[in-house]
Amino acid sequence: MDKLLEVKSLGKSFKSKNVEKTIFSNINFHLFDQEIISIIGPSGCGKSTILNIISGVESDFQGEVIIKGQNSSLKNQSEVSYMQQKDLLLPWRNVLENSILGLEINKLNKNKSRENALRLLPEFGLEGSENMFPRHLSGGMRQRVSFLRSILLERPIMLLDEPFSALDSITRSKMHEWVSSILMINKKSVVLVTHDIYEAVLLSDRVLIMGGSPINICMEFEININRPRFKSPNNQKIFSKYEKDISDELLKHVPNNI
Amino acid sequence: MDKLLEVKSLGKSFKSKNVEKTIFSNINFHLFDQEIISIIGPSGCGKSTILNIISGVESDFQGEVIIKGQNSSLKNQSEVSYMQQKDLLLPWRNVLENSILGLEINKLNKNKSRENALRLLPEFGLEGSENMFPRHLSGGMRQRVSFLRSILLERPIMLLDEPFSALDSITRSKMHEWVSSILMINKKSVVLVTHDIYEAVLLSDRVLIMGGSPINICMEFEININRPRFKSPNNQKIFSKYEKDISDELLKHVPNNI
Amino acid sequence: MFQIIFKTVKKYFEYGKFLSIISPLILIFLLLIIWQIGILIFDTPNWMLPSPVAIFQEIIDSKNILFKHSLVTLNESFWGLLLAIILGVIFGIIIFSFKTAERSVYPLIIASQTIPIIAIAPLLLIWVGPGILSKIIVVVLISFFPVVVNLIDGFKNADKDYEKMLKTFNASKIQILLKIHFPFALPYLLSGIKIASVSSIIGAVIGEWVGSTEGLGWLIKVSSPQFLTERMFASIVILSFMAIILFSLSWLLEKFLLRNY
Amino acid sequence: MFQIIFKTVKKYFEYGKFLSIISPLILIFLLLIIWQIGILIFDTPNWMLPSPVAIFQEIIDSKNILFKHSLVTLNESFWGLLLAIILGVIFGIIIFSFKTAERSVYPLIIASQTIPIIAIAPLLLIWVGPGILSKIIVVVLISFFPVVVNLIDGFKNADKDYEKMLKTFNASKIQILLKIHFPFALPYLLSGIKIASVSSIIGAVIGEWVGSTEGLGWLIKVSSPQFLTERMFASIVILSFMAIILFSLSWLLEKFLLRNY
Amino acid sequence: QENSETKLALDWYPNSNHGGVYTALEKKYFEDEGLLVDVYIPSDPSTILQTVGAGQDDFGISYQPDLLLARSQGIPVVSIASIVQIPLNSIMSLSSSNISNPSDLKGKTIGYPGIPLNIGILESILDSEGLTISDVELLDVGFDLVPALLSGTVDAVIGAYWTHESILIEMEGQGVSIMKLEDWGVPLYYELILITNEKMIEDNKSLVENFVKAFINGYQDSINHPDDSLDYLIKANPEMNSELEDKGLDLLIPIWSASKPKFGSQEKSVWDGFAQWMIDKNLIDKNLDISKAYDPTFVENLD
Ligand SMILES: Nc1ncnc2c1ncn2[C@@H]1O[C@H](COP(=O)(O)OP(=O)(O)OP(=O)(O)O)[C@@H](O)[C@H]1O
Ligand SMILES: Nc1ncnc2c1ncn2[C@@H]1O[C@H](COP(=O)(O)OP(=O)(O)OP(=O)(O)O)[C@@H](O)[C@H]1O
Ligand SMILES: [Mg+2]
Ligand SMILES: [Mg+2]
Repeated sequence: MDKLLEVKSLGKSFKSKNVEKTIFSNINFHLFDQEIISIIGPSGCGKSTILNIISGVESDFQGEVIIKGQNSSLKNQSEVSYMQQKDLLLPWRNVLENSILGLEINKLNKNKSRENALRLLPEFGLEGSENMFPRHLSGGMRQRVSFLRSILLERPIMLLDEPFSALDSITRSKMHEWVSSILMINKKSVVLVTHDIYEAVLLSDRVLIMGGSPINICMEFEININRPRFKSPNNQKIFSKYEKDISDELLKHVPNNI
Repeated sequence: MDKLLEVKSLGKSFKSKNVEKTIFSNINFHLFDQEIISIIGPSGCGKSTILNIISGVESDFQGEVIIKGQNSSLKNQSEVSYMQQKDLLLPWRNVLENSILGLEINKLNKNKSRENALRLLPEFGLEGSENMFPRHLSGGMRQRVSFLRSILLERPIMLLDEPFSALDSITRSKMHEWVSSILMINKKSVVLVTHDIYEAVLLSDRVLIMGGSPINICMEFEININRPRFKSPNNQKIFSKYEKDISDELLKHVPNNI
Repeated sequence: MFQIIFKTVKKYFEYGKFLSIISPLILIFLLLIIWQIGILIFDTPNWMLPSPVAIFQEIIDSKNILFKHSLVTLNESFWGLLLAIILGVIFGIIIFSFKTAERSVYPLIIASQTIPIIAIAPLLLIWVGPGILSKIIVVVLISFFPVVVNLIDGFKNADKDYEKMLKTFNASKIQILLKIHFPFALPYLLSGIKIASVSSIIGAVIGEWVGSTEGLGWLIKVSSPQFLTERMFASIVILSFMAIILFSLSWLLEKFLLRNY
Repeated sequence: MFQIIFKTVKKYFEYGKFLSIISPLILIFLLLIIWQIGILIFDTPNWMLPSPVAIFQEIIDSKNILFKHSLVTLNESFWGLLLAIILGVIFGIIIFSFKTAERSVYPLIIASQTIPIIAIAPLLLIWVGPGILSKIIVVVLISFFPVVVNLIDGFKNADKDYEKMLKTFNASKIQILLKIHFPFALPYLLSGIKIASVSSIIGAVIGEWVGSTEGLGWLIKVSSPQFLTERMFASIVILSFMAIILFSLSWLLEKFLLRNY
Repeated sequence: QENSETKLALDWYPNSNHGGVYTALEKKYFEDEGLLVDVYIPSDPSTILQTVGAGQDDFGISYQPDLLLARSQGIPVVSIASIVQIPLNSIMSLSSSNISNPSDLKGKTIGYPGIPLNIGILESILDSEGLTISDVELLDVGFDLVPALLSGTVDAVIGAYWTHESILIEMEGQGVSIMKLEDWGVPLYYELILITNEKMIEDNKSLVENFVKAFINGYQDSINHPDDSLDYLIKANPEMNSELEDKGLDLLIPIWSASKPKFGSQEKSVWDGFAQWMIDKNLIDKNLDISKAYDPTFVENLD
């Protein structure tokens, strides 16, 4: 399989008041074509920072990000769609206008974009909200609009930063189902940051554990469960096993101060 | 036991463009002294709206909110501390200044407030971040600062809107432990909105299920597990039972469109 | 769109706001009465400070003259203001987009604000002649500075996170400007426009000071050496009303453009 | 605090920004050369438009006179600006806090902006005399409007969610104003101050026009009928520098106050 | 001896017309009379009548026509001495335009400083050659008349002093042609006068007397020693162009010396004559009591 995305000895430090604080200095991982990987790690360890670097939001870093064999700093990146942790909805645009923002930027036909978005709204539980403004949405609704926006962009690599953290379990399950089916069909590759171990196991081909001190990717779990995956009495056991293993591993690598 | 807080036939509707959209029209529940209740319900059903009404953030509603036997619209409420779903950190204040904002407003001694806050920082995994500004914090860190801010306010009733949604499982467990111990000691009463059924079972005396159509509180679970509660092989079963019951109940009441 | 404007206006007037509208009128009325009484008590002569009644009388007596000249001034203010906004936006975008422009054009714009127009009025007259152009130039010179400064500060105030998000969408600089910077700067721009709308009036008056034969500025100028103080004040009252009207229009524009903010 | 100011200045100059600083200087220099050449080619007489060289020569020749009058004008501008900011903040707070004030005081403030100062000069002289007070009043009258408008708009721009949060903390109105509205309005206020800092200079010039025997405005006024056009332009150049300096100071203040935004 | 603060408002920037004022200041004539004089320049000349009328300024330098206008509006100002005894105002053009007679103005553009009085004067002048105001084009060019003339924006200007603007034009190397008002049907008037207000004369007669005494002494000195007078003017106002003022003074001295019976005198005929002209032009109220507009006694009573 092709390495669609490769991250090589990535390092990032922030300067504040002359003090240089290193977040991580040697992160390595890769993403194959049509693969879903999850990154799990303690809050504040640098997961969002990694996605920022891959997507180009953060441009000051050490190491290399290679997308389709090319160094991403060459700035011709139109491979990546990034759903950030903050929803970043534009307050003056309603749900529909917000969700097609990416398409608008890429100069797609506006009517077709709207149609596309409207078609997906029910799946996202946003039917009838298309004319609402962000400040009138609940937290979970905002998150879904933001998710919809990056889904609509239709790029081969998707970076998702805690896309379902504000959703209740039912809505979340629905999104899980929808996501796994849609990703299969559309042949997307995904880097998913999540705090929900079950979610990671359910959706990913591999789960990367981030942690330790200095922080790095300290463990990788390959999830060998047939797709489509559902938690059923049949695979209850294997699910639980993965969950427990990941949980234990995490516990090992949590730095003391967090 | 005293009914510390009572919500009677609460109704809320929003007007937008002449159309009146009713979110809920008859919500009733109460909170006893030193009790912890959780509200679980689908995204967008109105959980945050309920907390907004109780805290006084939203003042236009139907029905009654009675705090310590008094109608809360009398506006002498200094019983409630509210951690909102959005973190609402002031960008120009650093972590320490943000966390003591409530104390500052209540004109407490500034040095003592700082000391108090600094003492709690390690428990919140924020040690060494006291001088950082919100824009330099990770999503989970922001949430913890916001939580710290409402904890420091030391009011008898705490309203917590998804306080741990952005935290990884380990950090979350730590917060759970800390919260249950601290709430016990300080005799607080809590209304917790959460999407994490396990969290609800772990922390609450009662779990209220919100849902249905029209939306109301459609079920209440009393959680009879001795405190302090830990997930141990001993109570694994009873935990799972509650979790499953709640999950099933939720599934029943999810409105079709979400 | 007109419907929305209409609704904004309507909304503003309903909600039983009648009282809160007349209470300030009462206050202003009281001030006028105090002024009138003060003049009666101290027996202030007209040429020193005319009484409100005298000014009002003059407005009625000379309504034709005043009306004619008002139209001239309003016309100059309006076109000058429009041009000031357009130029302000253009310069704002240029200065914000190019570091070199910020360091070279911006100081020149600041410098342009210190030119005492009355002093260079004769030169202006020589350069562009006595037509409406010279007045519009003065209006622009005076009004466009607040637009530029506010717009640039508004641009700078835009949330970096949104800008970066648009970059991940492969947005061009112009797209980022249009979809992020501009909407973020809009409230600032509108404050600038409100300031400019008021200064456009005084700009027209100053423009009329030299090389003109009409407009309220000219009327004030010729009334002054004739000691027609009531007429001077009547003109100032009308100028004030014009400024309040232009300000209110800008305010309505603001309400309309920021309705979803 | 001074250390922080120093650092801001230092930061501005380091990062090898040398080139980006001199490139605009080169641009301005080029403009001056074009001007000079234009004057040589068209043989423009001095009284119409003096050449940059002649202006520069005049600055050197009359440096003592210019310096003396500059100090006077700078002094008036500075105190006027300070007062304008203080009054602007006070009025801004009053207008924002009381609906009635918004509907009564605000229109009066707008009206005050339309008074042609040159026209009411005699009244101003009658009321306060030709001392520094009359100049400061003119500076305040001209400079405080942008401060008021921007501050009020800044207040209104504050995020309602934060305001409501503070209410759950039982914050008083004043606390909400200080901890939420004011910080949110600060960027707006500082834009207003930047505009005011520039208009304070022209305010002082106009103030000197009204009645004075010193200051650059007076110098310009007396140079004009004597045909000392170079001196007039030399004064304008110095006024421009003063405006750029006051603007830069406001800008540094902005950088300092908004360092954590 | 305690000096009392006295304010004097100049009509224009300090120029040759004020030679006597600066001489009196330099030679401490005012202080000798127990006066501490504070000189300043207001925004425009018409201001002075109001500030002096209101008592804000004690004395001012103004113009006879303006004073009559002011009195017609009820401003209680009084002329107490003449400073320039004939009109300095004139119609001026470049000699290259060949305008030497009012009839040459037909169809030309005439610049004026926006003061309505100038239109009345122009009317009279045109009338002397059978023209009307509609035969010319008027343009308000503000007080800077010379640039408008030099640049060709206008063909002639009215409102220009033949002791000032003419010199400026000549200094620019251009020839100038002047039509003096009194030559073309405009009655004689005092271009510059010293004014105060009625209340001052009533309440502070001795102060006014002292002021006039020092003031006239200053001008007498100027007449006798023009060069010193120029030096004093420039010394007090280093911003001034001494070449320009020197030439201006040369033109003024003969006017001042010709003032009869002595410098500062005011004649009833001049006041009445010009007032009648203004009444005819509908500029002032026909019932105005001209005798109250001036008080020649202060100068007359000087020894
Ligand atoms: N601009 C900045 N300046 C200084 N430190 C920063 C900056 N941005 C991020 N950090 C620090 O980098 C670390 C990693 O942040 P990041 O947002 O990547 O964490 P995360 O793993 O996504 O956490 P979470 O799960 O809470 O979202 C944090 O400790 C944060 O304080
Ligand atoms: N100002 C408003 N105008 C119109 N509708 C609103 C407004 N505020 C909230 N709503 C609607 O009210 C409903 C309830 O919102 P609320 O934030 O209470 O949901 P929630 O239960 O907290 O959801 P979540 O779990 O996603 O946070 C949502 O459908 C939302 O769209
Ligand atoms: Mg993160
Ligand atoms: Mg919510």
